[in-house]
Amino acid sequence: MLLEVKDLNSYYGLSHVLQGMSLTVYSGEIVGLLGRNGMGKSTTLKSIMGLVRPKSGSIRFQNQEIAGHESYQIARAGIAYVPEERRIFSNLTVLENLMMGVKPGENQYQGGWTLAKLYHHFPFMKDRSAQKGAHLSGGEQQMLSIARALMGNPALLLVDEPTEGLAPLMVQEVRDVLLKINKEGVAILIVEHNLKVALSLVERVYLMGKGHIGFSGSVQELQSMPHVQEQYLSI
Amino acid sequence: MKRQFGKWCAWAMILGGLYMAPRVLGVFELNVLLGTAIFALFSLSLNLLLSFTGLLSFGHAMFFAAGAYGTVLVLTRLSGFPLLPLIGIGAAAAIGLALLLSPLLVRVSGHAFAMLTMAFSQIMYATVMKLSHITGGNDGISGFAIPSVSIPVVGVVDMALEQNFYYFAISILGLSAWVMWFFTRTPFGSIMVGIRDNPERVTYLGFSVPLSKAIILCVSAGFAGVAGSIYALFQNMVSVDGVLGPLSSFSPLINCFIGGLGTFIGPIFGTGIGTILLELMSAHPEQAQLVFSLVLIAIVLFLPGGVIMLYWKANTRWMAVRQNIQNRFFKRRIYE
Amino acid sequence: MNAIAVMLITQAVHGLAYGMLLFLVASGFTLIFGMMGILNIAHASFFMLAAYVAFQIMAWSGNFWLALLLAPLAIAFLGILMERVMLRRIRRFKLGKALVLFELMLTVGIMVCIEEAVKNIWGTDPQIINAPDALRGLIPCFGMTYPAYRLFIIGLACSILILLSIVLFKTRLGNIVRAAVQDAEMTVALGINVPLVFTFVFGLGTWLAGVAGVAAGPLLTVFPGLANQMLLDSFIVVALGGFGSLMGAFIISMFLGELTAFGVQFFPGYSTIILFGFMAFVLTFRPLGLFGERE
Amino acid sequence: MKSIRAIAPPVTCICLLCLYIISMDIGAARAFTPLQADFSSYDPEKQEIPSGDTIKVGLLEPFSGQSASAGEISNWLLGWVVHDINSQGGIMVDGKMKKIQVIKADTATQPVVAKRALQRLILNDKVDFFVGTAGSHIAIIGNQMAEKYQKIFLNYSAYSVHLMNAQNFNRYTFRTCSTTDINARGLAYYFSKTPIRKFYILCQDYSYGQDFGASMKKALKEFVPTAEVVGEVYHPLWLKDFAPYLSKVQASGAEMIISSDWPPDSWNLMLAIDQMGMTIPVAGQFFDDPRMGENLKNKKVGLGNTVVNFHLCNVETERNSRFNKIFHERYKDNAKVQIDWPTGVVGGVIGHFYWFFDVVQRAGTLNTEKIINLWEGDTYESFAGKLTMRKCDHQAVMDMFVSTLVSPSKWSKTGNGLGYQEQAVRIPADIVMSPCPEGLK
Repeated sequence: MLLEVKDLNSYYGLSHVLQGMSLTVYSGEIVGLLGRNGMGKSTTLKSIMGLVRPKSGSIRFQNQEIAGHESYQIARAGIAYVPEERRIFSNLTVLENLMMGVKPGENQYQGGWTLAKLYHHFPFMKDRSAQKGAHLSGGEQQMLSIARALMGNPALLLVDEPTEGLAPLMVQEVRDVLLKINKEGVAILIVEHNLKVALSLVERVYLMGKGHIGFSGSVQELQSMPHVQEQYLSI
Repeated sequence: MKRQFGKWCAWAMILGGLYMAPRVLGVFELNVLLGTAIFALFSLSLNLLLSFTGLLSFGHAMFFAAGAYGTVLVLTRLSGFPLLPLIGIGAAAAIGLALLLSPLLVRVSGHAFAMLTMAFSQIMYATVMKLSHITGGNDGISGFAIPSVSIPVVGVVDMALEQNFYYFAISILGLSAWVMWFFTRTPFGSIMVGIRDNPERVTYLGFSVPLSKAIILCVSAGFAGVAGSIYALFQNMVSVDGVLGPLSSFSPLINCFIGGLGTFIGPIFGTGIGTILLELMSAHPEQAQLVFSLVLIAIVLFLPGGVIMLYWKANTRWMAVRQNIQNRFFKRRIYE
Repeated sequence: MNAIAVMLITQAVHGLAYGMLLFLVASGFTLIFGMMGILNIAHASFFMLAAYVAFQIMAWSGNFWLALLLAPLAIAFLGILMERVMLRRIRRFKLGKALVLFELMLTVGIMVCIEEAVKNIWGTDPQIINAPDALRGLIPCFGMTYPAYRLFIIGLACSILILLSIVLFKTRLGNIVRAAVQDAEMTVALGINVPLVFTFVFGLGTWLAGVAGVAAGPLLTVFPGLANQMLLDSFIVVALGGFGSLMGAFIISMFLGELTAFGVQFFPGYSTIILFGFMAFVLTFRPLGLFGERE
Repeated sequence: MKSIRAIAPPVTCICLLCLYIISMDIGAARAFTPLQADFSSYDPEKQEIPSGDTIKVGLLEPFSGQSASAGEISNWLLGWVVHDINSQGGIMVDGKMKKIQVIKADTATQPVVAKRALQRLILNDKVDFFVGTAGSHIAIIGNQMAEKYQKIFLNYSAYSVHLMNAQNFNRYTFRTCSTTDINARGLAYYFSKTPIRKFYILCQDYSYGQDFGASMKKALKEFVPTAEVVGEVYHPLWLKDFAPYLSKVQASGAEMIISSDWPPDSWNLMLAIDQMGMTIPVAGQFFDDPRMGENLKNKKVGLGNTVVNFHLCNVETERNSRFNKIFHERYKDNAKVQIDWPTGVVGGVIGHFYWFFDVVQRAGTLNTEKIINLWEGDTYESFAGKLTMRKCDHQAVMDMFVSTLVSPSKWSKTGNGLGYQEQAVRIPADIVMSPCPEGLK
């Protein structure tokens, strides 16, 4: 078991966003977290990352309790975060953006994900390494965001809405990249709005109701239960 | 029912106290009280921007000054001008200034709003200094006579007398404060909070955010103008440092803060506490500022909800209080 | 060279010297604001305090260079202390966007506190710091002679600007700082101890104010009102230059210095109105400042 | 027994005589002699404040804000006089010896704060008189409040000439210091005897500075018709950087800068002149501060600075020598108060305080009207010369003194540094005083 979230409660100001959230991610798998807007999907990722401090509950990562730790400690433990809207450092160059992902005290050639390997996966970055992050297109920024996260050699990648606002061709590309990364042994927990993309990507899904998991199962199970889809996904 | 009764009792006591003040207090204490009341109104008008609309202003003093200068210039130039319209002129001058600046001010928010208001008040400061043949520059204008008021039944009331002026001023101040409070309770009050919390939503609901901001700015400026106008009459002078100096814009901010952000009544407490501190330190003027700053730092660090929180704190636990404040004010953001 | 040209050049260099001094103060101000969102009103007070500490070190040792080395370090230490003890405490209250106002009030309190403490320790009389003998007198340049100390200030500020640019734009530390200026949350999610970086930046910012304070000592007399003068100017620089923009701070500092110098020459008494008019104009149409990138 | 009886009558006589003399001395309204106390124990930092039935004097000065040092200095000057009088037992008023109690009120150099402070002084602390103040815009508040509450206001440090014109005059305010007009006339008269003809006026941009500039131009026209004002510029208060102004001065070819600046501006100005490598001297009231001289490294800077004042330590009178000696003994080694010889303002204002308390002593009462009646037209021998209170506008009539800074000077700290010339030039009152303002008699 790579990540185990149990009975997580998180607040945004006063609103009780996560109400007893539980989920599990095993090594090397891709798990989807789906649900309607405002159910707390992004908050779940942020809570795991420590960006939203959970009020109660436990988060165990590689058999270590990480709930309540500082975000940077969680990141150093081996979880990487690809946020909504990419959040590229727009005034840093592509190369500098990538180097930001290298964890302090580590050499970039230490782990599996080296610069050369990333350039291999994302060839456009090599040519544009000296350009400012702001000058990239949306899809390229998404790639950079993922690549940046990989520079830290994570065991688990949290990906939030990677295809939002991208052209269909680009969506396809992002999907392929995520699959390739997964093949390299990185587990992925993905929040995805586009059901078609999500189902073509993941092995297991969690559907979120208001602040908690409403359904969990494999993609096949979900596809065989239209009423569950109706209940948790349709708008 | 019981709550209501207590509330009415409190009101009666406040009104009775204000009415009795001149009979109990000496002239000096009365002046201190009235001065505090004026600054409380000024702080309340700033609070309308700060706590309700979420606009941080570093130059609110310019409206105060517009009110003061408007009143005094008319009073000294047009002899025989009656008293009540004079205060109207003060308010009108401030609203005029707000109208003039609003096309620029409503475009921005956050730090830019703060900086822009600061820039305008500095421009006003420099202009007032430059036009010293009209405004008296650094010396200011002082020593003018306050016109008497003739009330049909009572007869002519001499406003040069401290007690009479006190009653006149305190009723206008109280009325203004009440109107302001009422304003926050109208549907427009919710628009203000909406602008603070979620301007997109306000637009979505079909209200124009810039227009609403302009209206709020004018209302706030108008009351600041009333405060400034009464202040000039009360002090019997207006001077550029007194109404436009660097402290004039910051002290109401501090008052709002000390009293308790996010509440309507907070600034009144804040102003009161500032006055009490100053009075306590009057024997050691050199150290007054030091003590005041230490109190401010202590409040920031240990009483972040302001003095008004002391009242809440007696009732609820700290966590609950913090959530209460967050609920009331910090729900999402103080200003956009 | 004719007299008018000499005049113009002299005023230009005067403006440059003051602008450079202002840049030293404002760069720290804008770094702290840009990165941590703290409008540190006490920044100019650190500037003044540095001048006083330098005065005290001079009184003990008589060595200006020692003062230039030690006083900024002492100030940076104080700044770090303030950040860790006070600012971090109110961050823990989780006040959302209202935090800005709390920080504002806290720093206002600290500003007044420093000013009063200075008055209690050193009195209200102006104090004089003497420039070292090597920097006294005039140096020939641009076909005229110019005070050596003012040239020293220009040189000092230039070297600090270059040093700062190298640190910020060429090192990993600089990248981290710039990244955190733009998006602290994302940076911390990449495994970087941003609170530590915050402390570093706060220390760096106050150190810059300290350097400026010591450098300003011999140029201006040291008195308790020194901070107020600098505060307003650095406010303008940061607001116009864009919050967190070092380049903006540099350009606006130069502009302000030159405006003051040429204002004295050509339109004495009106440069304030022109300056604030310009500020109002810029902020209306570019609320983030001329070089600002981020809200 | 016998012997006792023999000496009893003369002893009794002597005792009675002594008693008579003592009682006469106490009972008579006498002028006290200044500088009687032992000043070696006087510490400006720790002043004893008497309480109980005292004469309450309000001291209206800035104790916070940018000009706080002005308030500090005034406080220890007044403290000096009060120390002297209190250690002699106080002042006899209304048949009772009363000590003087000073109550400070902070103006922060802001009219509004000053007004509030004054209200507190008068209504709350119930002072008998108040004295002050730095800043003409503050003094005008003092004028108004003095008139409103009928309290005597001694103005010893607001110089703007318009403070006591027909519009602003009131019978409760007395001004013992000079005015911008008097200063300007003194300077101009002095320059008429020197070859200096090109002047540059560099003053602070507020009423006092502007008044001084205007007075100076008028006085130069009157006394030095050949003089040329080559430039005139008004700089903001508490200016940071004088260099651009000085470059302008340098280009104008001026021989003398005329400036009304007071600290810290006056210090900054001298420092900037030093840094710019200029040697143009400055004329004004506050360019004689010894602390400034000690710190100017270029020994040519400050030479020829011309000071005009209503008192200078190099005025040779018996009283002044005595005062200088006591002052020097007390302060030559004081690190905090670095003034080793009394500057013009310091000596002058101490003299004014003595005058004021002397008037109160002679009036023998705290009754405002009686003091006003006595003071109008009163003459007092101060340290440097005679002071007369002109009845028409309550302006003290005084000789002015002008001195140029030279080096070496016996009035410098070390004895061979920068300081006043050997003796000040005395310019008699009938030259420097302008007539009573129009509309006042």
